[in-house]
Amino acid sequence: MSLVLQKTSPTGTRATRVIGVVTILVMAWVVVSGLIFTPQDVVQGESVRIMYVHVPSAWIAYLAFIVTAVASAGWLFGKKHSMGFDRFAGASAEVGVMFMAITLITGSLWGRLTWGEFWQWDPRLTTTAFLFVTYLGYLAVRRLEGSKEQRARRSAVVAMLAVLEIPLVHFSVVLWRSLHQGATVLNPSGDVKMDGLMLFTLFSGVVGFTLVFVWLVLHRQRTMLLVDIANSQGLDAAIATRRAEGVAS
Amino acid sequence: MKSVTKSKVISAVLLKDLRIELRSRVLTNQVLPFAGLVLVMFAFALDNDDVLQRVAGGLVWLATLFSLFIIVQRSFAVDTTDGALDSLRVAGVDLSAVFFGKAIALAVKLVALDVVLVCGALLLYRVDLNLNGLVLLVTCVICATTGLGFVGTLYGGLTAGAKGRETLLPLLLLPVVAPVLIAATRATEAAFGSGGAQTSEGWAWIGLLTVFAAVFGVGGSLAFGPLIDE
Amino acid sequence: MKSVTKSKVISAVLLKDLRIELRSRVLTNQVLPFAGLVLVMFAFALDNDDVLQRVAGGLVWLATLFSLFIIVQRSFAVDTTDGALDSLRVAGVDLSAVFFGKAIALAVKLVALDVVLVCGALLLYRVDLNLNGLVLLVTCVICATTGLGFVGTLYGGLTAGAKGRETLLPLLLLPVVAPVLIAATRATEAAFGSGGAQTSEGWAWIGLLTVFAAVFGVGGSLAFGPLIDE
Amino acid sequence: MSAANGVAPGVAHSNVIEFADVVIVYENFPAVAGATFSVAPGEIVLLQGPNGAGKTTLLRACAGLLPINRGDARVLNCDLRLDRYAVRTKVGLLGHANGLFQDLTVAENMSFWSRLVGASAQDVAQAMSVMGLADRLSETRVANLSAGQRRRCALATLIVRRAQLWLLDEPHAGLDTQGRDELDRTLRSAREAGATVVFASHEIDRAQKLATRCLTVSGGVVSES
Amino acid sequence: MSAANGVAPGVAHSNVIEFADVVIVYENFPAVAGATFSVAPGEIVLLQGPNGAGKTTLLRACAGLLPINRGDARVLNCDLRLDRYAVRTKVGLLGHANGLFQDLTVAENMSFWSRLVGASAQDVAQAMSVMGLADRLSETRVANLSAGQRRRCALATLIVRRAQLWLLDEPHAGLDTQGRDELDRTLRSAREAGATVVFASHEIDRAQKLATRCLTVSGGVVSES
Ligand code: HEM
Ligand SMILES: Nc1ncnc2c1ncn2[C@@H]1O[C@H](COP(=O)(O)OP(=O)(O)OP(=O)(O)O)[C@@H](O)[C@H]1O
Ligand SMILES: Nc1ncnc2c1ncn2[C@@H]1O[C@H](COP(=O)(O)OP(=O)(O)OP(=O)(O)O)[C@@H](O)[C@H]1O
Ligand SMILES: [Mg+2]
Ligand SMILES: [Mg+2]
Repeated sequence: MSLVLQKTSPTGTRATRVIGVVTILVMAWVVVSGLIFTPQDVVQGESVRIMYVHVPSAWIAYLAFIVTAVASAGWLFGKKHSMGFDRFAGASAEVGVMFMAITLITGSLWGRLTWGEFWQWDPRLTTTAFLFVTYLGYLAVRRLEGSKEQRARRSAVVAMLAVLEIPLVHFSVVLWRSLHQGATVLNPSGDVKMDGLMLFTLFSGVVGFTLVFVWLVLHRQRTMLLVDIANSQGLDAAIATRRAEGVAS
Repeated sequence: MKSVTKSKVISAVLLKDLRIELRSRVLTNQVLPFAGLVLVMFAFALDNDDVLQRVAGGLVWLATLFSLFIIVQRSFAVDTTDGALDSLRVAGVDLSAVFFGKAIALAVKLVALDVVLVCGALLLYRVDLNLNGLVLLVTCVICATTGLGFVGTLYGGLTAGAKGRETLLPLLLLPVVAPVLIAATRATEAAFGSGGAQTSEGWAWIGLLTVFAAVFGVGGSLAFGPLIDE
Repeated sequence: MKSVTKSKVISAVLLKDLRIELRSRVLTNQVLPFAGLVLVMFAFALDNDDVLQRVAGGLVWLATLFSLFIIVQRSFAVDTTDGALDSLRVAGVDLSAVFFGKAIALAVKLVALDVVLVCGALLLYRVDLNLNGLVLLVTCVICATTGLGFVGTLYGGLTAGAKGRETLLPLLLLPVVAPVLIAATRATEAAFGSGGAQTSEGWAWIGLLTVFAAVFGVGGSLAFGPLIDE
Repeated sequence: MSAANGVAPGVAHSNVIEFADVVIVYENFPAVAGATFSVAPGEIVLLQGPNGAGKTTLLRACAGLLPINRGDARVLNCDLRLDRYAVRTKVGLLGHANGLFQDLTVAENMSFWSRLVGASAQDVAQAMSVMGLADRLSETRVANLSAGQRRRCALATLIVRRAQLWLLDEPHAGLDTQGRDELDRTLRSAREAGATVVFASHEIDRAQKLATRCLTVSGGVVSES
Repeated sequence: MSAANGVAPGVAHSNVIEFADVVIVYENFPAVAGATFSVAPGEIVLLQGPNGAGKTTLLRACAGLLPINRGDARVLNCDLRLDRYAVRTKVGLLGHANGLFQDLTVAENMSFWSRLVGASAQDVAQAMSVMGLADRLSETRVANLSAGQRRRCALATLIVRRAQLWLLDEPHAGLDTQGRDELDRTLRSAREAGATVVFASHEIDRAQKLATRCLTVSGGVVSES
């Protein structure tokens, strides 16, 4: 057992190292371009630069939750119920919650600058908060007592239902008249009204955040695997103690 | 053992849940006064017909939501106290049928509650209701309670199995039922004509409620079994 | 058997109730989100700073009241599920000490809840609070929760004894706690300065709350024993 | 054990339990329908009889938990018709339920009940070791115990009470053989210390060996057997 | 009883239960720590052992209620590691709890459970009369039954299941002597009809008479005895 642990103990591989380097490069470009190269907004002034964090983090949170749902489906409907899917689902949800938190924080900072308030009871904001809470609930479900199998089954179901909230968040601006920015980029008609460099920087941000996401998930699911292995080693000792109880009496 | 048809299981579970409610009267003696209080309190606190009419729809559904928590908890407490849920699992019955049975029972209770609440709101808040509005309102109540019945049963099942889980129910249920709350509120406002809303606006919301109910009906019937299995 | 002093019983019961709460986290995981929901939903439903500020005080106490029901029920459910209440009765301990122990535990939980609720209301409803208001508010919370602790424990005991009674709790409790609801709401409104209310007006209501707490403290300590004895 | 646990010398001659034609009604069903029996100090009395005979009802009545609808009932010189409360400081009851708090550990349950009855820490430790609850189990939440372990914990809370009259409802149920032997020993030594024991049981063989006298309950009536 | 209740002829040679080195963990306590045993069709197997040995855990695992953490477990030709659900239509479990609805009467409980498993009205009536629940008791709410009567009701719901594998956790506890005899008769006749029985018990004498084979559980391990 300890052999297995040693062989698998580093959480990085050559691939993750490459991803890490690329991530750093892309993010560096986003920082430089976002803070220096891109112009101010006519209406919003300097505060528009928050967008390069706010919007990608929101989208990558969506992406993370979708990955969670897909991995959950993989576990649930796969013949072998491979635990790898479950670990990916969990890792992706954790990273997604982090990105969602970044969206909420940057959003409220931005709101303070544009609306003068950190928070408004606006549909987009409220639904985003609900999405965040939903995935906190998902993580809580993962922490419930029970076997790995139970954990995987329960959380898979929750994940596949929770992902349905994303369209609600996305279309909330349309469903209710909202203070929040409507779909400027991902709008149905497809014509984007935005300065070319701003748009490029925004998409660089999306690419960079995606890479961050991939890097984090790969490492996180690896640590989860190691925890599982360590737990099963603890179990051997516990089994020995338990058997001794029987011999003693 | 003979195999049992799905509809037989549904009706057995439904009857059982309703009969227990009739015996223990949790809904009438415990939930209703509770929900009624919300309405009365507001009638007192905001002694202003304008505001009251505007919030009437929201209050009805807010009260429904609170009651949902209590009813769901109670509905599963009945099954878990003496290990009946374990027996159900071991009986090898089709758990999706159990899901539908419990969900329908829950929806029936919610409808009963909402009828009282809506009547209360009409009286206390002096809301006018025309025929179009009434049709919209009835549809809204049916769609919304069906959806709530499904989602309440699904998450109730998830949290009923083992210790420590029951405290998760509100956390899980809250964000999920929020859309129902909003949609049902808007539809009810349209039916009440609050703030000059048109009845026609309401029907769009009914669509959302229907989608919600359908999603959780299908999702629940598939997921309930695996979920209550610890 | 040695005789046990009253204070020892009080502290044992108090400790036990609080420890169970810490283990099961019903308050933090179940009641708080529930009460928080009342605040958030209303903020969402009545997106109007004026109205919100006016009802802020009422909402805090309404949420407290709802929570009271749940906490009381839970507090006695813990004692009745495995027959511990019977054991308590047969242990021959001074039941008025049990009453005080449970009532204090209940009040402590309510205070914890109200601190969160008041902070929530301050944030969500953008209420301003000056120092005078704060002193009034703290006094109000202490007096009101003490009173609610006494009356909740008394009626909880009454309804915990035998079957069928538990559904009676809200019915019995509602009219009795109505004065607390009103007095505490008015005092809180005065503290928040809602609708131009003066802080000084609030202190009159505090008097009422104190009388209420005293009456139910004395009444409860006398009546609790006979009541839980079926 | 100290003399305080025994029966005071002055009352040693009168009966510990004295029921005459007692009727106890639930809603409108008379579970006990005219029971007449008495128990002398220092006896270990077995109540045997079919399911639903009224054994549990009789035991709960002796503990002062149920109102007497008719007849005369005296327990430890307290008249149950006049005052069901006075008797409670002197009896210990183990019912079908265990009376434990599921969210607390065994040790916490023990310390709670022992504080209520003023038992010493030493007594608690002894009761727990007698019932095999020391070590790992003492830090386990009651909800995570096996059925028999829970029963042992309930018995331990009873032992620290050192009651004058022990009332036990199927005390052997759920215990393993070793636990049963331990329990029998405990009851016998309680008797030697001056206590009286009344218990209901369906383990007739073991119970008859333990008991000094057997009463048969049937249809709410008690008869000698 | 019809042939459908028995084991199909084709599989009669394979074991009903086949556990190999099974580990079952609660949180992080291995209640079953490497259990190996098998039960052949038509046996009546007794699980005996001290409190906390793991008997209840084993029975619940056989019913497909608990996940298996390690080892191989097959019950009625279903692999519990792959699918814990398939086995459930074929087994009947009586746990420590009764699985009854307190607010319903005995008859209502019976009709609920019998409808779920598709039992006939005649079977129900017979099970109720075997367990002595006909007449007055059938219209009584379960909450108003005595402990033994409740246990009888739980047994009656089990009898109508006519399972291929009966799993009983201390079935004798709470029953009076007559009820125990009746239960033993029922189990023997179920066996004659082709069913297999596994039960845990602390009434060693009676249980050993009933059983065709005894297994001892101790410290989460099973051994022949
Ligand atoms: C706490 C406050 C806020 C939250 C929770 C929030 C949340 C979100 C979310 C979830 C998205 C992704 C929407 C989607 O594509 O489905 C988003 C996008 C966006 N947000 Fe915010 N936001 C907040 C405040 C703001 C503010 C103050 C502004 C600017 C005035 C803003 C501007 C934008 C823009 C421009 C987009 C991209 C819209 C698109 O093209 O689809 N947000 N926000
Ligand atoms: N939910 C749980 N969580 C943690 N540990 C548990 C749980 N349930 C049981 N245990 C532990 O597992 C062990 C086996 O329990 P089990 O109920 O199987 O015993 P048993 O043989 O049925 O005992 P008994 O004769 O007392 O009924 C016990 O030591 C118990 O403390
Ligand atoms: N709460 C109640 N309401 C109405 N009837 C009751 C109630 N509790 C018990 N009974 C009835 O009273 C009778 C006696 O019950 P009791 O519990 O005293 O029996 P018991 O001798 O202890 O039986 P067992 O051996 O099954 O424990 C039973 O017939 C039962 O149906
Ligand atoms: Mg009994
Ligand atoms: Mg057991």
